[in-house]
Amino acid sequence: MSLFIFKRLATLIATLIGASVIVFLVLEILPGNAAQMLMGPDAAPEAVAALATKLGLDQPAWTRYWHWIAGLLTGNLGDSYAYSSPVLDLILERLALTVPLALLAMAFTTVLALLVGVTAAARHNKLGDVGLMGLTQVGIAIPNFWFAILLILVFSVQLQWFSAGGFEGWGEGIFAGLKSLLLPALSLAVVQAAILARITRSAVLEVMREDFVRTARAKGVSQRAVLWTHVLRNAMIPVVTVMGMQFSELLAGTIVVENVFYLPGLGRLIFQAISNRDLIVVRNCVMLLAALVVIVNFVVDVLYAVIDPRIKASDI
Amino acid sequence: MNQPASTQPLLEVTDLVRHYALPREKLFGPPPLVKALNGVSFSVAAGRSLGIVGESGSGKSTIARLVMALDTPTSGSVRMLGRDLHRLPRPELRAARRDFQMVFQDPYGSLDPRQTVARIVAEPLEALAETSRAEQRERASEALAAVGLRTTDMDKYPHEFSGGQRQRIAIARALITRPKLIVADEPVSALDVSVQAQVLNLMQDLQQQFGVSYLLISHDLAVVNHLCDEVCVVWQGKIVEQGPPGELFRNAQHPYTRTLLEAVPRTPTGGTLLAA
Amino acid sequence: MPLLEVKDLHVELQTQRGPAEAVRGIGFTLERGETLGIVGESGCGKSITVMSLMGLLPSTAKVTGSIRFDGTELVGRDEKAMCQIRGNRIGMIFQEPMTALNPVHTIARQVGEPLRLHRGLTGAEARKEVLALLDRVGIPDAASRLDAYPHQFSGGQRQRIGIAMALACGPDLLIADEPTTALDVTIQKQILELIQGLVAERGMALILISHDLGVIAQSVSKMLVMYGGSVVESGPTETVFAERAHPYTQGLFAARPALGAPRGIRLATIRGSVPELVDLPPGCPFAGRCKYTVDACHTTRPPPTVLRHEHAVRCIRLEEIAAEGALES
Amino acid sequence: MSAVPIPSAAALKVPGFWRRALRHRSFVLGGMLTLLLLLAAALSLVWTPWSPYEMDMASKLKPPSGAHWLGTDTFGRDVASLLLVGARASILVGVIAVGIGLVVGTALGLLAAARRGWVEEAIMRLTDFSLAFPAILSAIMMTAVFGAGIVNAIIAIGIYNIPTFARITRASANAIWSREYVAAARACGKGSFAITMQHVLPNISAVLIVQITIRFAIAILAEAALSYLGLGTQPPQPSWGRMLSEAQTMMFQSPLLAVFPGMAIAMAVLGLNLLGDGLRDLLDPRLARAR
Amino acid sequence: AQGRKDAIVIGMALEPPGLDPTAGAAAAIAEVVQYNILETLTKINADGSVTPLLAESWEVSPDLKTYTFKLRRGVKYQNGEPFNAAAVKFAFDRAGSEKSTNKDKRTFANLATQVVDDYTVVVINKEIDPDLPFVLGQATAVIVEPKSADGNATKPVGTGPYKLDSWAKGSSITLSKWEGFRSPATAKINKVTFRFISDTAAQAAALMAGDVDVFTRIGTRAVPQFKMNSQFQVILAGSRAKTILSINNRKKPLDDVRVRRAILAAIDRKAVIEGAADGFGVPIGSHYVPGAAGYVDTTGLNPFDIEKAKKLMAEAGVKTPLELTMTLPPPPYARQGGEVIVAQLAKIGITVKVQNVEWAQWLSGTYGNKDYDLSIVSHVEPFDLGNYAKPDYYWGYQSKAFNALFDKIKATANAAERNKLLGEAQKMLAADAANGFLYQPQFPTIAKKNVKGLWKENPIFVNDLSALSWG
Ligand SMILES: Nc1ncnc2c1ncn2[C@@H]1O[C@H](COP(=O)(O)OP(=O)(O)OP(=O)(O)O)[C@@H](O)[C@H]1O
Ligand SMILES: Nc1ncnc2c1ncn2[C@@H]1O[C@H](COP(=O)(O)OP(=O)(O)OP(=O)(O)O)[C@@H](O)[C@H]1O
Ligand SMILES: [Mg+2]
Ligand SMILES: [Mg+2]
Repeated sequence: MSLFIFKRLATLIATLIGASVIVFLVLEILPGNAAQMLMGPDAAPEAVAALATKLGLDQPAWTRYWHWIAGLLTGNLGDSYAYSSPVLDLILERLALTVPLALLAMAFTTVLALLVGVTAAARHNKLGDVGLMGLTQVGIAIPNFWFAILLILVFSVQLQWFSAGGFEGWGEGIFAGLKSLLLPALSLAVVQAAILARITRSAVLEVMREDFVRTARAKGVSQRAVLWTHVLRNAMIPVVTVMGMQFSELLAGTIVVENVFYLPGLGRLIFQAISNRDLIVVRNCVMLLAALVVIVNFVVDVLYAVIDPRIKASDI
Repeated sequence: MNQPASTQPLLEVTDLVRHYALPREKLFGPPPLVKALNGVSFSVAAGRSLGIVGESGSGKSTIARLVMALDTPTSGSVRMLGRDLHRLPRPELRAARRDFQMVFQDPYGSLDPRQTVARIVAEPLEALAETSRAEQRERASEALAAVGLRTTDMDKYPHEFSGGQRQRIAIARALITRPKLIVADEPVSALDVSVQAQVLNLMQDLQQQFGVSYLLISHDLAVVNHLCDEVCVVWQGKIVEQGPPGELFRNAQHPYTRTLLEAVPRTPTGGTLLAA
Repeated sequence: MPLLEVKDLHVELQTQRGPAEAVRGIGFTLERGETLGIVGESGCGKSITVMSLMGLLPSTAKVTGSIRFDGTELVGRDEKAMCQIRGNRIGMIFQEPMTALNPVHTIARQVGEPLRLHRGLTGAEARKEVLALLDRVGIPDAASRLDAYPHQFSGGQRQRIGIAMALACGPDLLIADEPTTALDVTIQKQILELIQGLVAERGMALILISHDLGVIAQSVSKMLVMYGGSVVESGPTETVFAERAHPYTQGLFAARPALGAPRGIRLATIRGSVPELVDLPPGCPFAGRCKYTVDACHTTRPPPTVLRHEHAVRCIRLEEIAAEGALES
Repeated sequence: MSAVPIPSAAALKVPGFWRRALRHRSFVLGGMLTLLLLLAAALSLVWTPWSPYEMDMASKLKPPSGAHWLGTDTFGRDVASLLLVGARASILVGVIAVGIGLVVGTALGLLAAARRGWVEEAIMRLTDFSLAFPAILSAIMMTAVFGAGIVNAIIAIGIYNIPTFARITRASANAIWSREYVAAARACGKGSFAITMQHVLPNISAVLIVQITIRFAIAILAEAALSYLGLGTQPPQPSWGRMLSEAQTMMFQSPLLAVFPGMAIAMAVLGLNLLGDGLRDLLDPRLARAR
Repeated sequence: AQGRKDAIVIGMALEPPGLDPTAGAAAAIAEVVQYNILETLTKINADGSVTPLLAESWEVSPDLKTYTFKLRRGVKYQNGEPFNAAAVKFAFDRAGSEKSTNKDKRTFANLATQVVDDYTVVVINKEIDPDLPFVLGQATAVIVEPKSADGNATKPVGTGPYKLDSWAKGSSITLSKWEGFRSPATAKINKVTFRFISDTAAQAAALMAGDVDVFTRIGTRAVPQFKMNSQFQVILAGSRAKTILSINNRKKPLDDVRVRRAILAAIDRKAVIEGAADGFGVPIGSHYVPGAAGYVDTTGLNPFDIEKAKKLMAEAGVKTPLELTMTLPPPPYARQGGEVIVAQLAKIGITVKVQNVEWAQWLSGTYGNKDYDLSIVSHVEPFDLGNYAKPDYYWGYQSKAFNALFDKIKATANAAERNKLLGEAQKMLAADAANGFLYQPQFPTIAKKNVKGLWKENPIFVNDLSALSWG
């Protein structure tokens, strides 16, 4: 186990170092800078120059890189150029929305996908299967920003059950927070659920051919119970693999949905920070995403071991 | 090519050891080892066949992989016509492979389902890259004929054949380079008795016809008895007993060999089933 | 009343090439405590026959005829009713111990499952029962291994677990579908002895499928030889072994290499190969592969001829065969 | 090394491929839909009912009618014509973006499976790493550096497809590498490259085909999302994605505007999926006899 | 969403980056803080007039160079510090200092501020600017409190009727009524929340779902559905903004006035307004808008006339198709307007390649490096004719005649005379076709029917919260 953790840690560090260099270099060649963005076209050039000096933009690249890394190592992520407040606070605030949002979306995805996938597999090649798979086909073809507006139209504007967007923070209570994340999570989940349902279906079909399924039925376990207790867990390995990829996709792919529901999430922060050339925020966010992806991979690997006792954590 | 001295054995295996390292459990500890083979030596003279029997996990397949140079030994050597296979440079090893081929256990798994029989059978020739396409096809058709299949079968796919026919295809593939040695790892254990009989007969015929030697691996004593001049009994990575099959089975010395013999179910009647 | 009475059982399967009759008119009876062996070439319908007893055929399969188990008719019963019988009154052991167990559930859970289902035991009660069962089938130190997973056991041990599972509810009938094909001879011996011991001890009836004639000879009192979906020869084991009346039975026996036989002799083979189920001929399924084939063989299915001791053979040319056999010897 | 014949070509030579194909229901249906899409794109090169660039503010947001079969958009352009021309860009995005992912990702995955050890580890960590940059993010960065436009959008989406294909390829290829026929090929003296091309690749093609169809759909949608952020196709070039994102702002007034491009995408995706399913079956010699 | 007559939610498209208008140029900063938290000496009203705010009154010397401000007494900052002449001097000196990051740094660098007594300051301008009282009413001229000035970006401290309550970054800013305000009764609403929603469809949805009460400068696409809705009021506020097709006068063949005129003649402004702003705009013929002092209608100088445009192109000897690039910043008016203009220019044989860019790229590439042919941008500065006199400005217009005229305007103190000169300047720009002058945008504000006190015109972009009330 210790070896396993050591390996993961090494991966994490290597990933972060790689990410830091790439991100820094890519952002270096972006045209425009924060001072110019903050001051706008009508500003006096002297004022722009003064701001650039103040933000430290006039220093050579390697000095800035070094400052950034040194800051990271000491836990100081620096101050956002645009918001002039600590980047760490900004990111933490956004994570408090994005992580629950992604988790909720993932939960919807999983529940929907498993229900649809298993049901379709149970009715393999029958009408129910064909219908459900047709539905997933449509699900894959729906863009999430479009679906999001549709949800708002129905649930917020017509029925007025939910607010059309926004997020008041967790201070208002868990329930209120979850309520405002419900529609966004749903619109994020639909496409992913459609993809995952297809994968679940084929994984379940595959497992259903295994001998132990016949054994279970020979014990008198009903077909439905076999599906949910014996088959599903064995089919989870490919499903979890895809879920891992989807989660990292969701984490940062929320930009569009956050835009439609005007949620203060990480995706929108990155998008805004890039367009404002608030590079210090971008860099740190990307590092965070890279770290999160490694962590999600770790979780997936642990899940493998949880799902399948044959896989020991030590040989992942 | 230089003519091997007549005294030289076709295959000579000396002190073969193979340990597998399992994934490390601790960060700074030695990885746990599986001692699959612990010093195995034997030799096969040209034209003679050797059987290897033993229980599951005793290291039989490991021997086969090492002899085929599909895996490298921890120590020890495999000499084919006097040359140490594991020391040969890659191109020479490739060229040397014409002399030894392999037949696998699973007639369903050892043929690529997406290739035609012609391509499968010609694969060793293709790997040697000395012959033209047309020539390969020609030779493949000859090899198929030798194992009793038709030329019209060449453009079919493996799934269109029964288990016994597939094993024939696998044998045709092994024969196409006219090898001196065929390593067969449990070639009939996945087959039905009646099909098994066909394949065993075929192997026997080919031995008489082309003078190939077999290194036959099986856990079925009767199969080995049927085909081999000599038998090794492997137990926990070592050869515990060796000799001509008739003698060995009549007069087993090692306790494991005796257990093995005792466990064979006997049929109650005489006649053709049991030797007089 | 016999425990199991199968009459004129037909099974039609939907294959990709159309409907195929995999089992065509099988019948036999089995009393409590009796043992029956089934032999035959791969694909001749052995497994399909026993699966139809369990009601485990694919839903597209059409079963006709009659299966009376302890007086009740099983053909046409609904899934729910079959669930009550499966694992409770009929237990089954499968061929591959490596794959027949669910790799992600503990053995306590798997062996205990029929107990919880059919006897309504709680988890703790089931565990106690499971422990006793595992002890009985000879899992060493069973108490400490209840929560182990299948992969932590050897092949032989897994097969023992499979047996424990089939026996959990004390079934009246035990079906073993090639229980030792995947095992070593030494382990095969242990498993067969175990099954025989249990059958004797509990008075269960046993159906044992194998293509190893040695196994059949040692384990069962009567046997069926199947070919192409029908029984070509049946009777008490000794009689069948001694007489080998049907040409297919003869071919099967001759094909087996014998331990200790002199080297160099050729094995007898049956020419041709097993016909595809979809294009089985209307007559004797073995017609064409059999050297005694005459035109009549191709047209009608031979009726069973009963010889001595309930020994029945489906062949119209028994006399010619017997004559030739006499000539040869 | 000997010349490597193209495996799929060999598979296509299965006698009566087309005869079988024409009897395969989902292949025919999928093929028809896909062909329709291609024809629409081709037709738009020579003919559209109206010019897709012709604006007519006086008749903007008209519902479908005899003159404008599918109505007009916010600039008074003919929606049907836009859909026809938009097919070109959407096909381009799908084909190239998936192509990039397929070629590079599959190559990496095959390499990882063939080499194992540290090469595999390095490739897999690299894919982890690139997954940390989701398509939209890399697209934003790319377009910021090189300018917005369809080419950069395609490349960004393509890059994002690489790790996905790499992972799936590696997982399936590893399974193939443990098959006995691969051991047999090695015993014949075949090198890793030949085995990869002749045995591994053809045998994982089914998995790849399924993945291609899913990724194609995702690529078209990713272009839509990028257009929504202003990073996709540039005006006046229409694409389904851009039409959708335009329509999104009009969802309250003219919901129909979003329905047509949405349906076009759904049809294309459906067609491709069916075609993929069919192709998978047809290329598998084991199923060749069955239908 | 109901029963709260003391709170209001205002929607805005963009979130301000920081809340210090002296350190950033984003309009959103002023929209939140100006007149609400931070105050200026003068106040610009909806009709464009300038009235006292922190200054009670002021006097101007005849040479228009010396301004004497009498300050309001009894004013306190929200941190308890007193407001006085020293604070004014500090604020103006700071804005003009070396380290200043004030957008209007140049203006303040020209000012010398002298404290006469606690409540009198004298401001001496090195240049003549009759508009100085207007300028001093803009957000860059807020009178900050010396001790807290550097923290204004996150915790603004001012003299206004509201104070910052909380800022949920990326989502909303909440202001609450400051009880210590000099006349507590002024503000009627206790709590004001600014919500930031950039997606147009989401803006409309938020209004319909009742999440916001007022949406200022809402995306024009969202408006039509509210026009017929009796629960909402739609206010179309004029502005001093000029949306133009910037033409790079340096580039060949755009340096030829005939080509520029041809471009202008090819543009149907009505269609552009329809496409870019859904009809919410007034055509302009020069860089000046109706409502501003000295405006003259110049839309007739370069009317829409395809034939004339083609003739001009031919006269100029331009080979068609002429390939030009058009660099478009992110706002919808630019992207959509660009699409319309591309289609219109195609008719006279100009093939335009569109390049969508971010603001940062636009600033560095188009504005900074002047690397562009055409662009569409809205110039929101109220009075910025002077940019045409800057030789290095991004559109590269150079005219000695105009420079001389503009110098004259700057030196003219008499209003009538000045207006006449302004009229000439407008005509000169129109005749030179210095840029493609398109329209003066009208900014729609949508509010619940019973919201009172919204500005009908937008000379500057502010939300004067103390004027708001629920009717
Ligand atoms: N790659 C490997 N890594 C670790 N252990 C291995 C590996 N290959 C084989 N072993 C182990 O080496 C031992 C010998 O294996 P081998 O396959 O040679 O047995 P075998 O005699 O062929 O058995 P069987 O009759 O079941 O085929 C076994 O204990 C096996 O688990
Ligand atoms: N689900 C199914 N659908 C179609 N055909 C089937 C199905 N299951 C089995 N068959 C066919 O039915 C025939 C009988 O199968 P069965 O499994 O009973 O053979 P078996 O005698 O048990 O053979 P083995 O010794 O190989 O287990 C075979 O030809 C098989 O191909
Ligand atoms: Mg082996
Ligand atoms: Mg069977």
